[in-house]
Amino acid sequence: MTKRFGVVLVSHVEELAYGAYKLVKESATETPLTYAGGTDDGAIGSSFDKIMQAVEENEADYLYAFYDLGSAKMTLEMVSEMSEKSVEIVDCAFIEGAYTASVLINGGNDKQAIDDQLAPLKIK
Amino acid sequence: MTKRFGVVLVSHVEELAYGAYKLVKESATETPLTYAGGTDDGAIGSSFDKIMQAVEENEADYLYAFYDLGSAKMTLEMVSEMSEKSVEIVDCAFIEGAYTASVLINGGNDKQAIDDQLAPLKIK
Amino acid sequence: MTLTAKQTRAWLLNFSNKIHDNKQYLSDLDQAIGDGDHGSNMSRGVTAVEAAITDESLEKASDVMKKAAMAMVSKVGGASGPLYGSAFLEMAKVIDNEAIARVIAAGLDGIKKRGKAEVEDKTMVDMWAPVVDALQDGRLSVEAIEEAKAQTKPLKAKKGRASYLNERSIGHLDPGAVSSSYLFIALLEEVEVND
Amino acid sequence: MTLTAKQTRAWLLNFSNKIHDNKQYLSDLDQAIGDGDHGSNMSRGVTAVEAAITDESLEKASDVMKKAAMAMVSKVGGASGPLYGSAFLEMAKVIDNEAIARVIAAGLDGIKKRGKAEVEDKTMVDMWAPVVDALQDGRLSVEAIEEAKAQTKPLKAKKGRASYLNERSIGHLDPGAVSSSYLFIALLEEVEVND
Ligand SMILES: Nc1ncnc2c1ncn2[C@@H]1O[C@H](COP(=O)(O)OP(=O)(O)O)[C@@H](O)[C@H]1O
Ligand SMILES: Nc1ncnc2c1ncn2[C@@H]1O[C@H](COP(=O)(O)OP(=O)(O)O)[C@@H](O)[C@H]1O
Ligand SMILES: [Mg+2]
Ligand SMILES: [Mg+2]
Ligand SMILES: [Mg+2]
Ligand SMILES: [Mg+2]
Repeated sequence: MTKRFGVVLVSHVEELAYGAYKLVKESATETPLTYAGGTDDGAIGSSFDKIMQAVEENEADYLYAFYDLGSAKMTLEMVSEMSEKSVEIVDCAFIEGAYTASVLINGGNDKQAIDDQLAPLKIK
Repeated sequence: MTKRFGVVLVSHVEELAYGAYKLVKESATETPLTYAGGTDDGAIGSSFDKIMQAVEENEADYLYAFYDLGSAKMTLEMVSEMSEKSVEIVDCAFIEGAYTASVLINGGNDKQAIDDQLAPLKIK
Repeated sequence: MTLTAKQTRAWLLNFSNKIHDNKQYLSDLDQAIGDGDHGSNMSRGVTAVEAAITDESLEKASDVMKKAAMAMVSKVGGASGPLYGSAFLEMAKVIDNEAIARVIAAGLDGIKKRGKAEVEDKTMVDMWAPVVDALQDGRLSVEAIEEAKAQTKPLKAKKGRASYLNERSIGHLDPGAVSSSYLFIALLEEVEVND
Repeated sequence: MTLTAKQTRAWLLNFSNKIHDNKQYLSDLDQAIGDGDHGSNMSRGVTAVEAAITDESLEKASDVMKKAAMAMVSKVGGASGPLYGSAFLEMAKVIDNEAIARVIAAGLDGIKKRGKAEVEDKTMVDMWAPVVDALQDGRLSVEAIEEAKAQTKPLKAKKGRASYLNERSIGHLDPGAVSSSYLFIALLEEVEVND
């Protein structure tokens, strides 16, 4: 089944992004989930190209995007502006927000239910 | 300089814990910071022994402990009960809370300042 | 009557066998409303319990139960580790001197303190609480245990991974309650509990 | 007067050299109130800018500036990437047809939209805003740039990594404002801006 909603994880660190992916994927096995972490050369930072790839490669066309710290958000915004997809950047706790959205998407919840459960996690 | 306060990062995933460590350490170079992720055999979950080691190996004796999801908290509580150290388990956003506490400790802030800035990040 | 070290060991080894036999089933239950690892978590935990309690030099039931507690805490890897661990630790404190109903009640207290769950939160508590009641009335049976298990199905999960699902957790058995059912069925098989 | 492709290239290459020369200094400034990577971020970014704008077939200033923008966005790795990138993109839209003061003003707008910072938040804005004012008055100078840089020191950071430090950010120059100072000193060295 193709799902309308997906999740993108964006972190300054490769391992953090991948680790978050592993944690979330364990519970949300069917949620379209992609991630990007670190700069192109593996340093701490954000990569426009990696994030763009994570957005484009995600099977869904409406994406909830979670980021660790504010500077990754700005790169994510530029990707969002240049991508054909709908990318909703969510100002929630990175791990907890991504986990929540992914589990709800996995269960086939509608957008209102997803947004309602993300609301208490907004901290940025 | 030996600092009184330190931070422990506890995650269900090894890479997530290490990635969080890398992200935080970049900005908080002098904060005593240790981490534990995954089970003893590297599966997704928490390890009492790894967490205990992270607590004991941390140079500080008053530790702010951050965790990704609730089940890691329970193992962390058992470690806290069995350790000689003061371990304050913080119900904040994992990444954002750990980053905030670590940066403030790095800057030599007192406990009130740390706690004040962590308050808006409590989501669990 | 109180439990002996020998009875406690037999009880826990029987429980361990049941967990191993139902490992995939427990994980399947957890996949539906959690993260799919309850069976592998429990299997890892009870394997450690087996190794820890086989030592015949453990003379008291409390020694066996304390070893089991630490094995579960150290090796399960999921929420059920500290939960069973806390239950076994609290039971270890009273098992040498109290009747079985009080022992299981102490275990239930340990789970409630650790996980902060109440009856009807769709957790292990929903198996332990009815079992404590049945033991206190001298009428624990396989039927009572199966009934308690079935009663978790219509509940909405309020704690743990399953709580993220809200209404969608309704209609599923709670995996921790099911694994706990094996603990009590094993107890019935190894010990005369209703005397 | 408007900038040519040749002038824009010279401006950006001069800026790039200044960044490389001051890479460690920028990182040291960032270590004090951030994460210590502003110099390495900017160096990575301008290295990519050099490669992207060296192409002589880029006939218009807007072509050069757009190439620089995408290089910064793609390669810097820190907040300053999307910030300089947004500034350069907005400047590219007007650089072929507008006077320099309007061009830099467009860049400032791009930074404000991307980072939501205001004057006195201790960010890049605190360098760009005074420069825009000075250009509009036809009196941009090295002294004005150095003065704007010094003015960031007593500010408390309200945006970015430095904002986590609250009062402890006071007494430090903002690294992004310093790197921006090189952009405008380079501009003065390459272009007659006050005509
Ligand atoms: N707060 C709690 N109180 C009591 N029991 C709980 C609580 N949280 C989880 N459980 C029990 O733990 C079981 C899940 O165990 P397990 O799969 O090992 O944990 P995890 O969620 O870490 O993967 C649940 O089915 C439930 O019975
Ligand atoms: N919201 C913002 N608006 C404007 N400038 C900002 C903002 N956030 C950060 N900056 C600028 O970026 C600089 C830091 O850049 P850099 O070190 O590359 O970013 P990072 O914080 O990702 O490591 C700061 O010194 C500041 O000038
Ligand atoms: Mg589980
Ligand atoms: Mg688990
Ligand atoms: Mg920086
Ligand atoms: Mg950085």
